[in-house]
Amino acid sequence: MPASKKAVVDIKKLSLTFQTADGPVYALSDVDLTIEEGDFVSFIGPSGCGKTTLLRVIADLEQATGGEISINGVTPHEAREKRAYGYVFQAPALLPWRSIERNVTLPLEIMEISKEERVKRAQEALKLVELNGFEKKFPWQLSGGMQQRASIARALSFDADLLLMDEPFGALDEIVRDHLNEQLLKLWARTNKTVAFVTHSIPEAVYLSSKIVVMSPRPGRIIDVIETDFPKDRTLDIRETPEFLEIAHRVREGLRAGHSNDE
Amino acid sequence: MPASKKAVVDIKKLSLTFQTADGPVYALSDVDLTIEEGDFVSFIGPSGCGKTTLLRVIADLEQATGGEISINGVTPHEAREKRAYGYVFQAPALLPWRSIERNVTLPLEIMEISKEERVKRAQEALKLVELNGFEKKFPWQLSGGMQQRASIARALSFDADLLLMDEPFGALDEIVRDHLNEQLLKLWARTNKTVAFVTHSIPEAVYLSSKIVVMSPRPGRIIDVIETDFPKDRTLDIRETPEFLEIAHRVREGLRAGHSNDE
Amino acid sequence: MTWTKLDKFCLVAAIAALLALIFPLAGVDGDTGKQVAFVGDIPGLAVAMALCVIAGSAFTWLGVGSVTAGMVILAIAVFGCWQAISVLYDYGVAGYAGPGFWLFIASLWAFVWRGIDVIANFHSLDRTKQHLANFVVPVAFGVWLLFVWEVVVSGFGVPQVLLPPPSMIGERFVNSTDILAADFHQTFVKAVLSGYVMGCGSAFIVAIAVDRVPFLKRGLLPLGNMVSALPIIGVAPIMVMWFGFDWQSKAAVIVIMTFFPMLVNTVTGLNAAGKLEKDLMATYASGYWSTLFRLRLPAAMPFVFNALKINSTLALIGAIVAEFFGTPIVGMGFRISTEVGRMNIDMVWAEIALAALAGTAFYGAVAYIERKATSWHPSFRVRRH
Amino acid sequence: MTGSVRGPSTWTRMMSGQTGPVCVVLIAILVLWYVGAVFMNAPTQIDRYNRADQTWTTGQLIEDTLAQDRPILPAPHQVAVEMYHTIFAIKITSKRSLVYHSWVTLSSTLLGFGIGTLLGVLLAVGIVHVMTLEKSLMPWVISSQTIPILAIAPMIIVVLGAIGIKGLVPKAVISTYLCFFPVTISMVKGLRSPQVIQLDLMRTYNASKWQTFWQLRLPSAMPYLFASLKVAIAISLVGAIVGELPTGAQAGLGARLLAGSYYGQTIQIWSALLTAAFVAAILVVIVGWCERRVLARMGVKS
Amino acid sequence: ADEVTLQLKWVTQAQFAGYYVALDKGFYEEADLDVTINPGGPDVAPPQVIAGGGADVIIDWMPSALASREKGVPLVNIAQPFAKSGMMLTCLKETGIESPDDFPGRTLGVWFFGNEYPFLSWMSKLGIPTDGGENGVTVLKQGFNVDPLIQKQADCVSTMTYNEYWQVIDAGIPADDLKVFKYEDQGVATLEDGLYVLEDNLSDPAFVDKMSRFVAASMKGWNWAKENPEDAAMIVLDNDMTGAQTEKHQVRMMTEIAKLLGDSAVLDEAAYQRTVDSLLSGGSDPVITKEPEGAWTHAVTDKM
Ligand SMILES: Nc1ncnc2c1ncn2[C@@H]1O[C@H](COP(=O)(O)OP(=O)(O)OP(=O)(O)O)[C@@H](O)[C@H]1O
Ligand SMILES: Nc1ncnc2c1ncn2[C@@H]1O[C@H](COP(=O)(O)OP(=O)(O)OP(=O)(O)O)[C@@H](O)[C@H]1O
Ligand SMILES: Cc1ncc(C[n+]2csc(CCO)c2C)c(N)n1
Ligand SMILES: [Mg+2]
Ligand SMILES: [Mg+2]
Repeated sequence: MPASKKAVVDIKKLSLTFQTADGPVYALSDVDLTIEEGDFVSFIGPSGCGKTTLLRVIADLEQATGGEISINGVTPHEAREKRAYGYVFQAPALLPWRSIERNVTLPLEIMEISKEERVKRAQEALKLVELNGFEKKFPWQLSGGMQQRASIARALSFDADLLLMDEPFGALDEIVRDHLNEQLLKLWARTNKTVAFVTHSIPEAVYLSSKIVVMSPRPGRIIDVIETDFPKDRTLDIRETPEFLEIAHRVREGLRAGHSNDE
Repeated sequence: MPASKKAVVDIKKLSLTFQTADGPVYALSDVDLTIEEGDFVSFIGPSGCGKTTLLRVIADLEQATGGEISINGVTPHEAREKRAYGYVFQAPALLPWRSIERNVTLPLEIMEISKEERVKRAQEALKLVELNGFEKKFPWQLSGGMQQRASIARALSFDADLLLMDEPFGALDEIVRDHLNEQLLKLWARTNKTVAFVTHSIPEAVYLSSKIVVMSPRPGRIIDVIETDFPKDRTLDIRETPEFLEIAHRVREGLRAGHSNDE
Repeated sequence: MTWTKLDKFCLVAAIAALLALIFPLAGVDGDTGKQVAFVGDIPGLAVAMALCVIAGSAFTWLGVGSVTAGMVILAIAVFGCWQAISVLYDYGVAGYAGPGFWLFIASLWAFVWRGIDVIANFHSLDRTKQHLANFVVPVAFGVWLLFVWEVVVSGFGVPQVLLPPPSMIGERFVNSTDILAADFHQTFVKAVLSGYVMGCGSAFIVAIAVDRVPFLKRGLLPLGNMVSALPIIGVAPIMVMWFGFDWQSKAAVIVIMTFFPMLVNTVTGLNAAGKLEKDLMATYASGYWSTLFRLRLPAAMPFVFNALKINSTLALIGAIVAEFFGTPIVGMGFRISTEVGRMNIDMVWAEIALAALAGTAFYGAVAYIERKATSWHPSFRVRRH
Repeated sequence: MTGSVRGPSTWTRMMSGQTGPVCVVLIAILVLWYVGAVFMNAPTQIDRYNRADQTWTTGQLIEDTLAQDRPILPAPHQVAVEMYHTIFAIKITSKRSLVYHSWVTLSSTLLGFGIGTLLGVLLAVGIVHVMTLEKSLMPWVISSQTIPILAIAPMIIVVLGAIGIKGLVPKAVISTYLCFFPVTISMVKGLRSPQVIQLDLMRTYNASKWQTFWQLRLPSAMPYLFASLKVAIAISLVGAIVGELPTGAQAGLGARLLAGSYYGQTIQIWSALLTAAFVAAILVVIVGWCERRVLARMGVKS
Repeated sequence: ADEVTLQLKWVTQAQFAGYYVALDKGFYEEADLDVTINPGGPDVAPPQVIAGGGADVIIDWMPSALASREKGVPLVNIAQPFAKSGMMLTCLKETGIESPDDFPGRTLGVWFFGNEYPFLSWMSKLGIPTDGGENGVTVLKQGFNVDPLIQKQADCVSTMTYNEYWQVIDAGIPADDLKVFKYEDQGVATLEDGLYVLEDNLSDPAFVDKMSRFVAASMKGWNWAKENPEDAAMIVLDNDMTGAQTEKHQVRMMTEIAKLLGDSAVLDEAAYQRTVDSLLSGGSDPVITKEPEGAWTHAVTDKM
């Protein structure tokens, strides 16, 4: 990688321990990672290994108990205040008193964007996740997958340079998922956004990423970082290439190693 | 299939319409389906097509607005009263004030099973989903995938003959998922349970099922029912067989047809 | 047909009515030494009792399935009530009611309960019908309570200075509308409304201030508990001393009474937003006020409305009680406290009835707004089961 | 020497706890109170000077306004002295002791609170489970609270007295009447607060109403219950005091209040009032402590 | 011993010293009576208590008792220990009120709860409307104390010679600065503290006998109290459960009460008639609408 590229996320020896009633839980330990501008980084690892926690540290929702972290050269706190990123949570987290459309326009309202602009952008984002026609429904009237898509639309609606996505497509069927994968890739290619993406699907990770981070469980550590060389405007076809299968294999091996580690 | 087999779920011309403030939503229409004893039926279909709704009708959590349905020859209501099934929801639905262990023992408590027995069964179930060691934690101290696994353990802890599972493995990584797939298959082979299983993963559907039901969206209809002939004690290897790939292909085509239908 | 399938309420009604025919209707007159009245002499009552026996046994077997059946039962009950009243007043049983009479009332009770039960469980997609049913139930129940009150008071011959019968209160109510209107204006329009708005409003603002400044939260909240516990009886004379005899002192009492429930509920509500939702707002670097208005206040609404509802009843009580401690010579509390001394207990109850009407309407208005404003809350979700 | 080093840390520790802020707010209130006392009592004091044809200075005025016999607003130290006398300096069995009167009031408060809470919860349970009760009873529960208690308290006492119930119980009945209501309203809300999916879960187990109640509805309602209990206990104290008036106000804080106000002894009113407030505050603190214990056992994140 | 429950009109104070003395000195016991004294208060309506069966005999003012009788509580006066009225209207001199002619346009504090009747009949006799108009008076429902006068919220307040008047004095307003109108002097006095029972009971000779013993013992108490005001005040203080009364005040009250007591407990028919006439003369809104019948009896006092 050319050294000229700007580091968006820079993590050094990061560790995080939760204090619980029955002793500490070591969620992250000694994590070193650099995410550069325009990177698409996937995090993959067994359930409970600390992926969400890592994303939350980047988003300044959790305080690391050791090590260093900087976002765009500043602390996560400052970055958050600058609204440097959009975050898709693992659960939809829609506000029950707002209709779908008003859930999507929520961040725009907070950022004080004009009414027409808000509605326009919400329309676009909802269309992208194929939820047009559901603007006026309330969250509890939607299926699980639809709720998750609404929350993706919400994160996309304001145009952050850094996207943090925690298993955004977990509750979606393969077709929609493929469709959204493609859309996300297009968006990434077009806008040079930086994406940090948690997934459990190995093909998805390989297909989308420029960098795959494989993690092992408790205490969460990075056991492998795999860079891929597919062009930004890749298509679904690459999934048949030997290169793809090879990387997928390497990821699977890493995961398996992490798991056996666990026992 | 031999005609002698008992029909566990028998659905005829079932339809369901939700009345919402801005007009009716046709969630299910003209669904015909028979699930026989010992069947493992997967439901697959685009997000929002009515899979959850169908499962809820079977579980007597939703009333059909048309058609007929019987479970073990009686109405869903009576079946529920006999505690005929275990249900895994799409969201974990753990009670926040109970520890993980006590969440798992909840149904056992309700069914008035003795204390030691409860703890024993909870231990077994938690072990099955690899959550031993987390008994005393509260739900918010667990990662998303771990919560989902706890909810699976809860449904397995009492030994219902019919299992209704709504995307139980959606939030899990591939390794754990494979592991749980295997465990579920073993359980099924051993106990001759009947399983209705919603998933978004085509390989998972094909690998697990004796019957795959492909649905199309609004109004949810069944567009294909595919029977597979793999033995009950199948292993992960079958995923390489041409038969497997062929079925997967057929499912994917069905899904795609359903989606284009949608536009 | 099994025993459990029998309609127990109708069974009770039938048995009670049958016994009512057997037991003596009325007691013995102290002066004449004779029984006051016999069922046999009163054809209307005899018919009503017989009807109760017949309908009771019929419906015990048939069950009360439909709304029509419920209506039939209620109609019989209404006829019975009418006969009971007429026996009391036209046949001189008032003050001398015997076991037969009370058994008959018990029979009617079972009927009414069963009838209301059927209508309460009535579901219809037709909105007007549903609304009608929802309206009829509490009204029927209330009318029944009034009937029981009337019958008990005159049946036992309770002295009117202890508890007048509703009929007398109603008469007084209708004949004193001008006094009632003046009192209502003084107490409700002037004192209650202003005190309520000031009390709830200031508590809401303080709650937000307290929430904003943790120092205040730790310093003020424990003391807030104490203010709320200041008994109105003690506060009212002081407020009269400070703010004079007119409505201002009543409003001040209301402010003190309503302040704490609102404060506690709002502060609790402001912390009711889920962790995930708070994180979401944090990712938008949403400022304090933005989070307050977009997340925390909406999430607090159920709690805020809870306080508004409790306060709507407290406010009226507060104003009336405060008027016991000095007022100009108008106002609901003034009237109540003077008319007790004058033994015009019917006027007292007319005022109490007015207070109940006004308070219930006030509460209903707040509850209506709550329903509109927090329709998303699970407690308002259409219940399908 | 060392004190100056340790000073700030004790200070910050105090300020981050509850004691510090409470003290600061208390001091602020005291200052306001003194200023208020001077201003409210000044007119009568000036009147008195004029009547005695006395010349006066501001300093003297302030001094005298804070030392009146029957001030409009007694100064804090006057109340404090009175409270000290009536609480600590007198045998607690004496009828001049506020401890004795507090105890009289407290006993009916607690009895009323106990019965009221029970009644409130039972009503809420009925309303949540029985449609007929919800539709017929709920509006009347609400109406019942719009009846001015002070107006019917004498009738309750007379009627109960007529059937031979006297002493503690009639007062507790009035407490009950006032305090069951917030409990009912909050509990109805709380018992209905479980998420739809959680109710569905219980349904899949075919849990009985009773089981759903114990395992789901009641735990979900706990925050609502405690919020209302804090209000209810304060209200039931008020109820007990109200109940003391129509019994001839023989003993209890209500009797002190009344006697004080009957003789225009503001200092006595205020000390009874503050004692009542202290008692209530302690009760609320106890409820709050129970709340924390219960919620901690329920694993709620602090 | 025969049980008797006495319901007082007001809280425990020297106004009722005779009864407490009789209890304390064992006069009731001597008469073979077991007497319970229930204090009253601002919320206690003695007629209601006796109608509800909470008392055998009550102390009430005659206007209130007669009004209750019209409302269906058949009260009968069996004895009248107080011969004179202690009621008065106390005004601040500085307001310039010299005589009742100065009342129009003023604000007057009045006790209600059945105690307003004497005031109302006085005003109707003077022809002054009480609706707050230009040439009428504005009436305030006065609380339990004299604060409205001290704080100048009212120009005059109602006081009793034995109680509230001294509170005004204690508040630092010398008697010279006050102008008082005694109801006795204005010729509108009505009978105060009398003993009343329910009419039905009087047909029972045993009850009449019990009451005559009770009245006799009570009068013995009153005579003792008249002679020993200090000791009587202490007895009252001992019986005050609130612990709020002061010795100074009660002794003074006892002395004033002594001036109101009659020579015997026998109701003076002339005084009764004066009260009734005054109550009937209320213009458009008289306190009682017709001449009461059987509202008093000498049966009890005759048997003493
Ligand atoms: N608030 C907390 N308190 C205590 N322990 C916590 C807390 N949050 C997370 N943990 C623990 O930290 C570990 C990492 O959790 P995390 O949510 O980051 O996992 P994850 O990798 O996102 O898993 P999944 O794929 O299942 O979502 C888990 O073992 C979990 O139990
Ligand atoms: N309570 C409700 N009120 C109104 N509409 C509803 C309700 N529940 C579900 N729907 C609608 O019914 C349709 C089917 O929903 P369902 O939850 O069954 O989908 P699903 O197949 O489970 O989707 P997913 O895979 O995303 O979970 C959706 O269009 C949804 O909007
Ligand atoms: C609320 C109220 N205020 C005044 C009185 C009048 N009153 C009747 S007896 C008595 C004793 C005199 O000290 C007084 C003042 C009352 N009954 N109730
Ligand atoms: Mg996670
Ligand atoms: Mg679903």
